[in-house]
Amino acid sequence: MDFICNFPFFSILLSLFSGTICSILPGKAAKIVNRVVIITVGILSGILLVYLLDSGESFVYWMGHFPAPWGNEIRAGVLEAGMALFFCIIMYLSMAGGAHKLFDEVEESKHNLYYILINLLLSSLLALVYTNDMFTAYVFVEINTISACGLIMIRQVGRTIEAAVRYMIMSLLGSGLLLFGLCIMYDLTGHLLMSNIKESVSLLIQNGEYQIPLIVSIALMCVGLCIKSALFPFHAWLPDAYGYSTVSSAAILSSLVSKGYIFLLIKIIYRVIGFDIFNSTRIIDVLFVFGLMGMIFGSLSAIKEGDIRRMIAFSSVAQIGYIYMGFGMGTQAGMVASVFHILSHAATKSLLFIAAIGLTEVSGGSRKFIDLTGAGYRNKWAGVAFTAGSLSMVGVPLFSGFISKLLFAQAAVQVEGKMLAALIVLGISTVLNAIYFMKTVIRIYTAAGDTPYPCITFKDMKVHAVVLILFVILNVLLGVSSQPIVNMIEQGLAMFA
Amino acid sequence: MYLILLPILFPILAGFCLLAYRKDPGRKLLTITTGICLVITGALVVVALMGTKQGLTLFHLTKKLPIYFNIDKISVIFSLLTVIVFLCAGFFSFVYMKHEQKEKRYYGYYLMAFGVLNALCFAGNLITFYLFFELLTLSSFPLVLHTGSKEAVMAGLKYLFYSLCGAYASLFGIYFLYHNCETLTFTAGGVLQISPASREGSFFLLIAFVMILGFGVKAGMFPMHAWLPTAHPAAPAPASAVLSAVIVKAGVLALIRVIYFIFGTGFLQGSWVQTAWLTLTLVTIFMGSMLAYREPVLKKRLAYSTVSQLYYILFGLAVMNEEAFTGSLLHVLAHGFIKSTLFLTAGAIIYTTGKTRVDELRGIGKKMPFTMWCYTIVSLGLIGIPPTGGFVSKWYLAMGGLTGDIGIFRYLGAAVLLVSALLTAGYLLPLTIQGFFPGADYDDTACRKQEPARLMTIPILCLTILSVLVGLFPNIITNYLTDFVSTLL
Amino acid sequence: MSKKKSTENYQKTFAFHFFSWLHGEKDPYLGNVEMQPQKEYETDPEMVLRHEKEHDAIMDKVYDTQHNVQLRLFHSLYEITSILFCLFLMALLLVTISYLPATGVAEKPVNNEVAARYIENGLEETGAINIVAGMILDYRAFDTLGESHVLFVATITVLILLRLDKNKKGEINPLTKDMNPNDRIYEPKNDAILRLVASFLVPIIIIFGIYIILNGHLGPGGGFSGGAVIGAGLILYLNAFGFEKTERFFTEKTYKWICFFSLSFYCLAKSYSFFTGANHLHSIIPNGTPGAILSGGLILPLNIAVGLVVACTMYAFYAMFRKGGF
Amino acid sequence: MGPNLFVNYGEAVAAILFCIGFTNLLLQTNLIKKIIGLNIMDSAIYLFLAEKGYIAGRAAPIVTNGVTSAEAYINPIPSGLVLTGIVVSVSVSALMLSLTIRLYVRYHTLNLDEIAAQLKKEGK
Amino acid sequence: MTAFQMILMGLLVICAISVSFSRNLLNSILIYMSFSLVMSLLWICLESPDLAITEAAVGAGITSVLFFVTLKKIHAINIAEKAEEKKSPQHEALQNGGKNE
Repeated sequence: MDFICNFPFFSILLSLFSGTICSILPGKAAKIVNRVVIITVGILSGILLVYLLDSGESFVYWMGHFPAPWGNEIRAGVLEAGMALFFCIIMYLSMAGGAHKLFDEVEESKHNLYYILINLLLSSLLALVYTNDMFTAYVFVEINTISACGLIMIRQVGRTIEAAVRYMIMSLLGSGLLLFGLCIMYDLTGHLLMSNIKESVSLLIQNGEYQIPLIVSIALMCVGLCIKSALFPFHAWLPDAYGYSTVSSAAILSSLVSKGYIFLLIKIIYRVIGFDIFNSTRIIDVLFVFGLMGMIFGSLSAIKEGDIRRMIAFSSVAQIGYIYMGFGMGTQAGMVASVFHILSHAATKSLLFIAAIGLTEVSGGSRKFIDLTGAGYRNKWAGVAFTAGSLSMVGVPLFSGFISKLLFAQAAVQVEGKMLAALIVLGISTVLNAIYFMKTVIRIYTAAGDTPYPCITFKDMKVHAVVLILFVILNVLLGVSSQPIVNMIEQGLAMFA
Repeated sequence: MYLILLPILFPILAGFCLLAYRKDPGRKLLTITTGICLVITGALVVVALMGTKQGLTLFHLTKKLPIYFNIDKISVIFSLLTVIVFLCAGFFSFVYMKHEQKEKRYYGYYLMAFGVLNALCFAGNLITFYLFFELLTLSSFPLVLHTGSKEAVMAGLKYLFYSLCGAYASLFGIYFLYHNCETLTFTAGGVLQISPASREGSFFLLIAFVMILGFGVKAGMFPMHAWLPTAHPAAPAPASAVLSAVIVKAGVLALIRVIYFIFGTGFLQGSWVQTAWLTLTLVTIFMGSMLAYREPVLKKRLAYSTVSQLYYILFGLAVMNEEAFTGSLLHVLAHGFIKSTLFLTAGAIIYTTGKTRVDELRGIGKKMPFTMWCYTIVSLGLIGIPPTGGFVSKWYLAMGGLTGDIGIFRYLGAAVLLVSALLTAGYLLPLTIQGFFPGADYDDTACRKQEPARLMTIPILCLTILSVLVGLFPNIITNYLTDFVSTLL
Repeated sequence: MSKKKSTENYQKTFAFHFFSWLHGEKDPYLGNVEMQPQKEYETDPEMVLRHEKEHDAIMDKVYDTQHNVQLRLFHSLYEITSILFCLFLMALLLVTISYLPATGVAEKPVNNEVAARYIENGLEETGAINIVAGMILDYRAFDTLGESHVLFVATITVLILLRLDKNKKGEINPLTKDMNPNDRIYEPKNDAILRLVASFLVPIIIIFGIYIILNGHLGPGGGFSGGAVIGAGLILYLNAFGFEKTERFFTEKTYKWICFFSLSFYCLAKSYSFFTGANHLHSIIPNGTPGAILSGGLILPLNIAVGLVVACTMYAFYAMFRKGGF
Repeated sequence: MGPNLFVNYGEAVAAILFCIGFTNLLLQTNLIKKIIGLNIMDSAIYLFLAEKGYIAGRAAPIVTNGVTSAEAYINPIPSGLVLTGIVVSVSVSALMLSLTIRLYVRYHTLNLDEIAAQLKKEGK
Repeated sequence: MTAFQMILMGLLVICAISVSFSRNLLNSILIYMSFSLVMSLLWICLESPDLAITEAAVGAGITSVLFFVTLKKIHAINIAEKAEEKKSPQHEALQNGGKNE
């Protein structure tokens, strides 16, 4: 076994261990540790990705001295390594972009705690990405939930605490359902390891045994993860949580945390249940319908919203709807589109959150649209970046959003029964997106007359501006050279099977 | 080979630099820079047109979707029109914009729109076209809301939403075409290999109709024309000139590309889509003229006139035979020159007198005889009196309509064209008549000559001459097009 | 010739202290035992009034169902849907359960080769008599590593929420200033009965906890349960003797370092084991003789580490809840 | 209905408890009760899991007298999973309780609806 | 053993339901505590002594203590009495969790 195969294990352990280390460090040192860890993990994942693309085969890694099904295992393929790399990039950029606003209302002695949470969040995301064992997945889902809750309430104003409570309640409902589904699955198959469960499940399907419990178990797991990733009817906690937490938290939460759960769901679909078996159930139709509803209602709520951060948060609801719609199509193309949308949405949404903070900063800290008038002139970089993000969301070519919409449409065209519904809702949702994002862009570029707020130049916000530029570049990169990425996703999904 | 990119990238970059430049450069420097940029761009377009032999694939968005540029005869005609109108209106605006705020922003977006339009003309496949179609909307809508007044912002928003919705409707079609066609490169005669009689074919007829409606929004098609009459009066005059002479033509170009180069006329000929489209065009022509006739505000009247005149062009396209198509292209040129002249004269009048309503402009011919003469000449052209540009194009259109295989529309079309020509006379000439013959009670002594600055009159003159030239020597253009048109049908 | 000391002098002698302690009159550290009656929780009456007013206004608004039809509809809709959903869920689960393999019998998918191997080879491969301990700390150690970090991250969030920190100027952060730092002032201090019971019980509890931890690989128990027992003992001690006593040996620093070292040890030890396992290297850690206290490879040290973390964490939770610090 | 409902009465009780906890979590407006509901829900799942591992007539999975036959002991896996699960649920309850304290200090109520109304009034 | 198990399970259900309907928060916590104790008895019946010890130490011990501290912190013990005094239907509804508002 090559030494590189150790890299996923190193990434997880490194980020876990750095969390422990941060607990004895002061805030500044913890920050450095955090950055170094994210970069290191990113580099490790990058090397791993190259290695896997080169070898063309996924591998499993024993966590201990015992092979599966006795010991724990993690597994790395192209998609996993790519996701890990991407998560690191987004996380680093989000942290750097929000760094200057990070500790507005946090006591200095608690700064290192924030980095502990970030490190543990990273490790749990990595574990969710790499895991090959259902129960490990559950444990790390819990770490993910709790640290996400910490990220929400670190600001400790009433709103964030209330949001954190709502988030926790919904998340715990989701965890409960997930665990229950898991238990039923364990009862039916006698395994916890993904590959073994899959074998047993296909055997059960062949023999026609335990059909009802099997379906119920799949459904419970799906519903659990849907709740945790804020699919439409379960999205009530989301706007407050994303809207009032510190900006880095909001960016990370919207682009990574919910995506981690969605990625786990993809993994479950492919590695636990089997893609064809999953598609033969009615669950995909339910996911499809809720996805469509999410696309519409999320956008409608965003239009009604008068607060820029909450608007972006509601837009996340719509975008998550897109992803589930892709699942619901039940084809390989739909899945590819969804995975691509995970990437594109993560890149865009964190860009929007970080640009939005730049805009509110020059508007006296207010997030109401009325105060944002002309903010695009006062903070040019944030204005341009927000516009770029909006264009990507709206689906203008050259940006990542266009490609994902194109992929969705392409996937929808191949599915007989769902084609029209998907395309029409896609169209409506795009127009609604255009309405609220363009409204915002126009608002920030409407001349405000004389405002008391000062302009901000590049010098005042070097890091912020550079991060914004990097985000825009990432977005354009996803939009322009999507082919290799789509190929990679296809290859990765093929490795899943 | 990369020559083709120059006229696209140069103005966009120049405009971007202008916008990003922090300090106020001063009016003189600004106008000179912009002027130089405009001239260079014009020259670059000509160079690109002369020097380009083959298409250029820039990069691939996805496997089947390259960003691809190519030049054919349609591109030549549209890009020449763009260059001329943009140069003339640009120079006109150097004076006109004196009384507006934030000139730098205006010129920046103006240059960007110029570059995007060039790209639109050179686009070699549907996705490239769509990309720049969206960008055109985005870069031209700051021009509409330039003044920043409440009406202007509302008009800008209206423009934006109509255009975006239209573009998404067409994107809807692109999704299907992408799936069912081997390529989306513009190919004379179409790329869709489906018979309209099949089950899929009937579905694609629907798609074609949706795309026609979608792109038709930009061209002001009747149910979705509402943005035009609000956007034009709100925008500064040179901006309305380019808007109605060139930017709405992007919609026409889109329809030409979609119908003749993607679906192919064979697919649509005789289908219900053609019938519906013809009905829509005729209704629009008539409605536009009627609305213009009843409209008191000059620029709004001209905007309604644009709606109606554009549908002459679309009527020609919908008929789908050689004469009508040639007539359409001729009318694109003629209307481009004429309508930009009209808007520029309207701008000159507003600039000197500050009056916008037709009934306030009694005796304007005495004050600004030169401007009004140009106005009169091009008005005659728009009405279609020989030997002006409008006459030839309308002749071709009528001939095409009469010989076309379109059933009842054969006669209906000709009749509507005639009636609409009358209405055109009815809404354009009153200004001339009142302007030159204010009536006995008009106090001649009170008025003095108020001709605008040289930089305003010269562009108007140039455009007037060009519009006349189109009428005098249409053969150059028709000869140039003959071979090409026959490959299309 | 003995000189009788004056009463004042006598009170300074060791004998006086000794006898008075013996008679239970005096605490050698804190002085006389005092029983304060438990006071009502006192607050600023104006504030109470204001809160009540606000509360009433809100109640009127929130529960004004006569006038707020939308709200009423929403509430009833929400309740009905939730109840229906739960009933549906229950029915679904019951139906599912009726199709599941029967409980209590050996022939079902769960009892497959995995469970068999854990039982049959567990002793040999892990060296632990308690198969469950062997399983969670050796076969499936990655889960357990994650689990201890769940506890860790929960402590971190509790710290963020409840720790009352002072900034450089010594002021309490305005965000947390509403919190009542110490609610023990209204409680009976130095309660003799409690102290007596505690001084008996605490050592026993803690020794029992240590036993559970150390015996984790030999019998029921392990780091977590033992740690929780020790934590409970510490909490009892705190309740009996107050923060002043516990702060002598247990401050936040102690907690931080104990946690750090235990978790680091856990992390590194398991990393070593994972790494050698995955790369098929030989692990130098011996399994020992099954049944001996020093056996089971890494299980015993890991249990101790977990036990320390859990004990400290439980105590930390309590201390945080009580006064926002140690 | 399948054949095993009454054989699996333990699981059935677990399901009922799960639903009771779930309902509490959804419907109780008082946060403390919500948290209790949450704990009940978790316990129900653990009960379910433990029932899965139970085999009548076999001993707890602690090797006694050196007997290492698979027929002698119950399945140890569910016990291990439940052990992990209990830790998770303690952590979560501690977190929720501390959130409750903070919310109460800030809003002087435990009712989420009221808090929402206060937030609306604050208009932030 | 089965009969005993069944009784224990019945107790569990009763505890769970009465937690939901009890009017006083202190009562519900006490009931929850007994729920945990019953649970830990049940673990012993199910041959899982590890779980029994853990559940007893954690569920009936630590978690309940944390609940009590929370109650003390939020003065809920006093509030419950106050609500008894007031007896206004609205407040009553609030106290028992807004079940019937």
